[in-house]
Amino acid sequence: MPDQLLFGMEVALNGLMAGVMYALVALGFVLIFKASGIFNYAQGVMALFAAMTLVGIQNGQVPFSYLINAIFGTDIQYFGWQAPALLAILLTVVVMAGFAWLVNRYIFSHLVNQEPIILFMATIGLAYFLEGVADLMWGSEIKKLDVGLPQGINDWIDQTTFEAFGYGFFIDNLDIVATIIAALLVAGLVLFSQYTKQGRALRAVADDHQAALSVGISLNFIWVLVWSIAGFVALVAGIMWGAKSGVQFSLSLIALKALPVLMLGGFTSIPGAIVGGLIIGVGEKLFEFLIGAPFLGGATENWFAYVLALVFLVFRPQGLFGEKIIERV
Amino acid sequence: MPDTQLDAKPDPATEPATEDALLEVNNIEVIYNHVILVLKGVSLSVPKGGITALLGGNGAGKTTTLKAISNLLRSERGDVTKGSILYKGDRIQGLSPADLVERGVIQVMEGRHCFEHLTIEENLLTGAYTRRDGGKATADDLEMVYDYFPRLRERRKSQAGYTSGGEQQMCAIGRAMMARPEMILLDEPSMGLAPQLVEQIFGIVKRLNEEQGVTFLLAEQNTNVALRFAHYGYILESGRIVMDGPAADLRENPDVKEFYLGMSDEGRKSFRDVRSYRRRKRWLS
Amino acid sequence: QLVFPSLSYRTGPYAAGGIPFADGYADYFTLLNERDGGIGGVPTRVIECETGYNTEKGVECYESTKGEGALVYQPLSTGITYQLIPKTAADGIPMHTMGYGRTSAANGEVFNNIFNYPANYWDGASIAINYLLSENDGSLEGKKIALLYHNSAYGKEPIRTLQELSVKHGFELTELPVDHPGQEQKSQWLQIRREQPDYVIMWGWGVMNQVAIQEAANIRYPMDQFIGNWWAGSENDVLPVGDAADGYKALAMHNVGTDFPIFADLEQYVTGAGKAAGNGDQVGTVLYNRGFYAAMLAAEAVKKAQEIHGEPNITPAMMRDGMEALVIDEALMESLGMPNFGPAFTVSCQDHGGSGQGKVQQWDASAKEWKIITDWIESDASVIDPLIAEDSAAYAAENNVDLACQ
Amino acid sequence: MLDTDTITTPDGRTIGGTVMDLRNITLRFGGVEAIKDISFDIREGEIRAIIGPNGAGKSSMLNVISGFYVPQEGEVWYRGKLRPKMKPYEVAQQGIARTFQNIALFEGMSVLDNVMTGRLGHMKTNMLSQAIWWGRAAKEETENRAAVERVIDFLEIQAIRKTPVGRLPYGLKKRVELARALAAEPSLLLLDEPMAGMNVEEKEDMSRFILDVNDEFGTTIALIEHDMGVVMDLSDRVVVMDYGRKIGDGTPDEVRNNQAVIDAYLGVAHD
Amino acid sequence: MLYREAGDFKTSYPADNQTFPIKFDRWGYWVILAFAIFVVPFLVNDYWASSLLVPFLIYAIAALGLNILVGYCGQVSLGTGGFMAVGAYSSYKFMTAFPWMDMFTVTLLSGLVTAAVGALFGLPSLRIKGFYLAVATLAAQFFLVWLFNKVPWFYNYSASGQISAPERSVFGITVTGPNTEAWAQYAFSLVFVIVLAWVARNLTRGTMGRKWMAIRDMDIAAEIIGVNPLRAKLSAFAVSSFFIGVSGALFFTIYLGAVEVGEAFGIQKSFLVLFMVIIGGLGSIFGSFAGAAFLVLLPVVLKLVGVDLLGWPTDIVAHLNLVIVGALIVFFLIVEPHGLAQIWRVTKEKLRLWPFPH
Ligand SMILES: Nc1ncnc2c1ncn2[C@@H]1O[C@H](COP(=O)(O)OP(=O)(O)OP(=O)(O)O)[C@@H](O)[C@H]1O
Ligand SMILES: Nc1ncnc2c1ncn2[C@@H]1O[C@H](COP(=O)(O)OP(=O)(O)OP(=O)(O)O)[C@@H](O)[C@H]1O
Ligand SMILES: [Mg+2]
Ligand SMILES: [Mg+2]
Repeated sequence: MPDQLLFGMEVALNGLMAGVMYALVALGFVLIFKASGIFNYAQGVMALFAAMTLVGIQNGQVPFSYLINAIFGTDIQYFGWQAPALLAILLTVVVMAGFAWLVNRYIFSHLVNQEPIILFMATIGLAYFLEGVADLMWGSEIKKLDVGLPQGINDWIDQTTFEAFGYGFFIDNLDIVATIIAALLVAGLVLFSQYTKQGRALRAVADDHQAALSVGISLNFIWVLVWSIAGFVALVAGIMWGAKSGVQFSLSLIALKALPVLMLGGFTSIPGAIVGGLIIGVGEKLFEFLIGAPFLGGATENWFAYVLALVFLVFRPQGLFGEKIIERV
Repeated sequence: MPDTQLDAKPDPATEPATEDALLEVNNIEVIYNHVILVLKGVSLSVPKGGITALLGGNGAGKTTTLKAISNLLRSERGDVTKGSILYKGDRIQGLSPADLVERGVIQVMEGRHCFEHLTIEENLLTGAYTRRDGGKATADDLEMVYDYFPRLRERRKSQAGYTSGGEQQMCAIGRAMMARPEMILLDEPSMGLAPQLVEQIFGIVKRLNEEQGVTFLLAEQNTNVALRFAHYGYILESGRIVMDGPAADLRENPDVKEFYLGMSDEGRKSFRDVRSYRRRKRWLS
Repeated sequence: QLVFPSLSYRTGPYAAGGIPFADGYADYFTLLNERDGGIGGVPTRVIECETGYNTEKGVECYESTKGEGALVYQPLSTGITYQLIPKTAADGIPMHTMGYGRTSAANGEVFNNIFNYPANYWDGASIAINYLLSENDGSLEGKKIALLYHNSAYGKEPIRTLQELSVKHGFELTELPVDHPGQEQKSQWLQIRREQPDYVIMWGWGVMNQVAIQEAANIRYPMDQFIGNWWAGSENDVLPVGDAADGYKALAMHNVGTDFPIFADLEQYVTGAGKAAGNGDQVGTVLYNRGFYAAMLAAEAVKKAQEIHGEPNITPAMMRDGMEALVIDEALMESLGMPNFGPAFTVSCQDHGGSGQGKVQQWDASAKEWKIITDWIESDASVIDPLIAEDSAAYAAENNVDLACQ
Repeated sequence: MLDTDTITTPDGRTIGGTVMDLRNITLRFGGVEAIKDISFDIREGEIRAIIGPNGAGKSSMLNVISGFYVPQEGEVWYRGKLRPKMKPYEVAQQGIARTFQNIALFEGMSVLDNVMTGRLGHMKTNMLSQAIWWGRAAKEETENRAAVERVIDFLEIQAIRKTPVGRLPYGLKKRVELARALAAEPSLLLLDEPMAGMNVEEKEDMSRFILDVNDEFGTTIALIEHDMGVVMDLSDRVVVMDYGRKIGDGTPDEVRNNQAVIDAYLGVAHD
Repeated sequence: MLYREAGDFKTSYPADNQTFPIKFDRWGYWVILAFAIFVVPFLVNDYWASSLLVPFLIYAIAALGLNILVGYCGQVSLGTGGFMAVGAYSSYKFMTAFPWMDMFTVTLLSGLVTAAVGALFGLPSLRIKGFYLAVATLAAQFFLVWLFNKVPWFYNYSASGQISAPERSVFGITVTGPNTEAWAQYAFSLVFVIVLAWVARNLTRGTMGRKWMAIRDMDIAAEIIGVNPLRAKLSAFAVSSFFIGVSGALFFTIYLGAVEVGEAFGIQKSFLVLFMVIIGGLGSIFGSFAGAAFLVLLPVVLKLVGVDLLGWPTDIVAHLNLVIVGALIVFFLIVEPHGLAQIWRVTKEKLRLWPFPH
């Protein structure tokens, strides 16, 4: 049935777009993993925190106002100004860099040379902490995020495909924007990590903290740098997802959508995050379209993404583009 | 006793800095994990432009001493609890290893520690991380390292994790050379190297020392070679310095001869003929 | 003191819904204390306990508050409700699950101390269909209706009812589950776009709602053919979507806005006096009013209990009797300063489900407010009652429940 | 055909027939040919040294013997039988134990536990019995503990029995590794640079242990070592490798005077 | 001077091998055990049982199980929630299909079913390692939850997909259902905890445990010295899942009495148990208990202090709770990366040396 084919194409295209959205989150994980071997559980919460901060700054919200009011019996909530989107984004980037500095100073500089699982644990602690702070700082109600990104069906594609196939494809404008931004981010990050001295240092650190120290690489510098970049990536992801669903707690759960992407693409590969995202996006959407919804009662995407990644891993245990796991004695 | 607090200008009255001592370790104590006392008051001084050897059996504390100097100890949950370490008269205990490299002190760690996932060449290039003298100089030095270790040139595109033990050792030493340091702390450079290469490496050490004035502090089990190339030696046992002296003197010391050089009065014994396991060292009695 | 535990959630994934409800619930009792000195002269006390919508914390909250003389529980979570049904039965404390929880608890013979008046999920499903029937001149024959639901116990509740109704009215039902939390609904909405159902009914909660409304706007699905249940019809769900949400409809089990005399009192005694719960900025929102309404029903039940037992300091058991004898009519609501706030209904030993009526509200994006667009709509008892009987009988059999009301 | 005759070494020791025969082994990693068509054998009860410059393929050879690398070409004959494709643990169960060049101890466990892992092949109680720690399991544990204690005594590491191996200095780790291999009571013991990082005194001790194992239990030993003194003194026969090729094979004296070996490896003739 | 091994000589290998080599510890252990068995049941009320003790005990079992897998065998798993669900749903099916079956049997059978499922999902561990494996186990987590949500047979076709535990008893004492006495709930869980902790201890100190630890510390070396990695890993998955299955069953039958799979056994549960294991200490039985206690009790204590004592608004307390728990996790890690168990060990080591510092 040609209709079915067209629908399938539309689903696949949207899958690609969804994949890009997942990849945006996965990128943050990759960066930090690449630079320190830390599996950063807090990445999702960082996205939430960044988005909340952005909205808070835009709306001129007083940080910790609720706490302050509860303690001092005051009634303050807003500064009374509205910051333009771009300025707010810049300020948020600064906040995220500050956050990176704090994280390094108070957590990871004390945990040099520890096993990966312990570093992972520390990020869990960080996630708890940040989640609490984010809520205390900006409140846990839903916030609308508006930085002027277009949303909704892209008419041009709808028209063109309608004329060509007799069925107009749906592509969300927001997804198109996300794709462009993701492409830029990935290109930049790839250049950075492959062709700069810092990029090489980053990979060295991930391999062996102590040896990196011994050749004079400053872990503090590398980590602050990388966490800042990861914070920036988190902000981008937060903006994209926040525009879709408003800014609230669940934003932190997008991390779960990024994990299969991460594992498929390889924990250490920036292009892997994109390719993995695309494969996962298309895979899960097509599966839902062809098998999930008609035969299994739907809502299969969550587990299917993981199963798909698992299947890939059985053949390539380091993911598609991950660094080969060195097995030697 | 002075504490570990960082203060740049030591009190000259209590800590006399020898004119030509590049590095001075004064009576340090090291504790791991807050409980395990490993170094019990180690003092040594490394003259500028010299090769100083640190000798001693397994677990004597050689590695620990070197790590205390290069400040890598912190990342092993070890602490210098007493004493001071001076480099060019400055206290360096509070500095990060990276700062030290910038100041010209670099350590080649025991057990190679190459970056597994990086290629040999990338490994060498990370050695030049702190350098600011441009790509040309780095490229030249890379060539120099390859000239010293032709084997590395052959394997330059291989991931370090997949090279043989000896190749990794060369890589680690080459990497440190890339930093153009003033002082290299070498931890067991000969370990796992073929005899020819051991000679070569010490030859390189000597050349670097003579031609470029690099100062060396090397911890070494291969006493024979070490004492041949070093100017001065310290012998460390269970966290204490038990003997020190110019290398030539140490070579003649009967104990050193027996325990470290494997010579008895009749010349070298065969490993087959060693019969008793436990002998007493005179300095312990 | 009359103790009313409030198992609230001001944190976690559903905080946005939990906050206004908890505020409204607390503010009503504060109002009673401030204005009337309590109920029947006995001051009230609300013990708030944070559950984060998490069943384990729910249990902890229940256990830690039940000893304080708790009169009635209002857990605001279907999961916690299921948890507490056997526990409250054993402890003899009534529970009020207003428009959520276990639907068959409407059968008071089996669920003797669980109350879910004024309406339950199955009523909701039926109300939605009845509304659509009225829109389509009484016939849905051949129409396509999609149900977009939260893939959990809560979201699955209306399925049986809608299936029965689809047989009865001849419409075609498509079920579209959305997994928690529901931030990614591309597949579902592409399917809606392909199949172009005439109506989409949504059983959502939390972030799922605004994502769905956003996606509906993205594919230009006509908003007035998109109807949420009463947990998918608050300001939280539509505000983030902005103007595109204009025209979205939702069920309502009570009235919206602050246009009632009682809100003047509230301003005077509570919010104005700085005694409001939370930030105090939720007054008049849909979920605030729901919490407020729930508190009002609880307070009226207390009055009833005091009246029946002639004892101002009532026990949970008396509270249960009060709830079972509750009569809410227009005159009463009028006297409370809440005219036409909710439906009129009476509770009996057999029937804990209330009138089963609801309204339909519609979002006006330019005014940023919900507008009620219908009068009270009845649910289809002929379909629902047998379902309730069946489900409660199964529960009774499984748990050896002795029927009450004999 | 396997050689079952015994031969006598120049210093008067008798060694038995062939235990392991490696025939035309070639091992490649992508483009790198680590071992090129090498054949040699190991005889019952001998100490067989493998020497060669760094990267010659010595460790790879050991890995082939212990089944960790599967050569692309060539055959491994063990005790008269062509060895089929085997997993490393199956090879270990045939009585081949080894130590590693880069110490491969179980860092999270105590010395005692590490050495006990050497006995895994000797411990057979099922999981249920272990779970209730009654009868068989407890008894077996005690018996094997006794065997392990003998090895510990033998290697003089009693004092560090309960220390986590992560904390040990390099040389002691090597010794613990040897203990683990010995605990398995292997018939063929493979040692990869057992004396790297030791001073002469410790090398003497280590030599003593190796000779005693060889003498007392008749264990066949294949050993890689860079210290020519040790190799020449201990071994009965020596294989020399360079760039994956075999460039010499014979008694220490033969090898020492082989010009190819001198050029490729020794540099100067060792006396 | 109390805390010494001096004078406490071991004359046989079994004696040297015992769990608590130091007399003082041994005594402490027996006292605590006696207190838990003979005193606590007479003191507990509903609140203590359902809010603190029972969840603590049940999570301790799950943590023990996961610790076997992660701490001893080194296979990081995030499928715990899913496996607990298997335990819970099997116990539900056993209870409803065979109403005569006693609860001990039901719980053990549920554990066995989970063990089988766990071993099945453990298969990829042969190829996949480290964090890749951790993420891969999420496939099990999501798939199992989806399955129990989707297939009505598992929840006996009830309208909403919730399952509720009917009343069952052991030796005439009701242990499930609303009419259970607090002490019965507690005692029933305690029996499992004691037995399983003992089993875990036995397994980890013997051959099995050494195989697991060898795989954990260096799987290649382990294989070369003769450990069959397939059997070691799968046995770890099976044993671990058995524990987790038992805890899942108890979680449903004894503790909550009614569960909905997505809510009770979602991904959060997987993380929670993993946190317990890591905070408590990987590869430590004591650590499993310490971790479970930390994450079950601390939030309650903080809540009590914040809300009941200080009278702060519940939401601020809830947020602060997150902040404090997070900060404490980080703090402990910095003080001692190997968990509460290690802090405890080091303290003891210091105590042994006391009053001489080194
Ligand atoms: N991270 C650590 N934690 C605890 N103890 C340690 C640690 N590192 C080393 N030690 C202990 O410190 C002592 C000295 O070790 P060190 O590595 O300095 O010896 P070494 O002289 O370098 O020996 P080798 O020649 O074997 O390398 C040893 O007894 C060792 O057990
Ligand atoms: N798994 C592998 N993948 C790729 N190359 C490998 C691998 N293992 C070994 N090699 C290469 O094969 C060659 C031989 O290595 P091997 O480790 O056997 O050397 P070796 O003789 O033991 O040297 P050394 O004395 O330095 O330990 C080296 O060049 C090494 O880089
Ligand atoms: Mg050392
Ligand atoms: Mg080698």
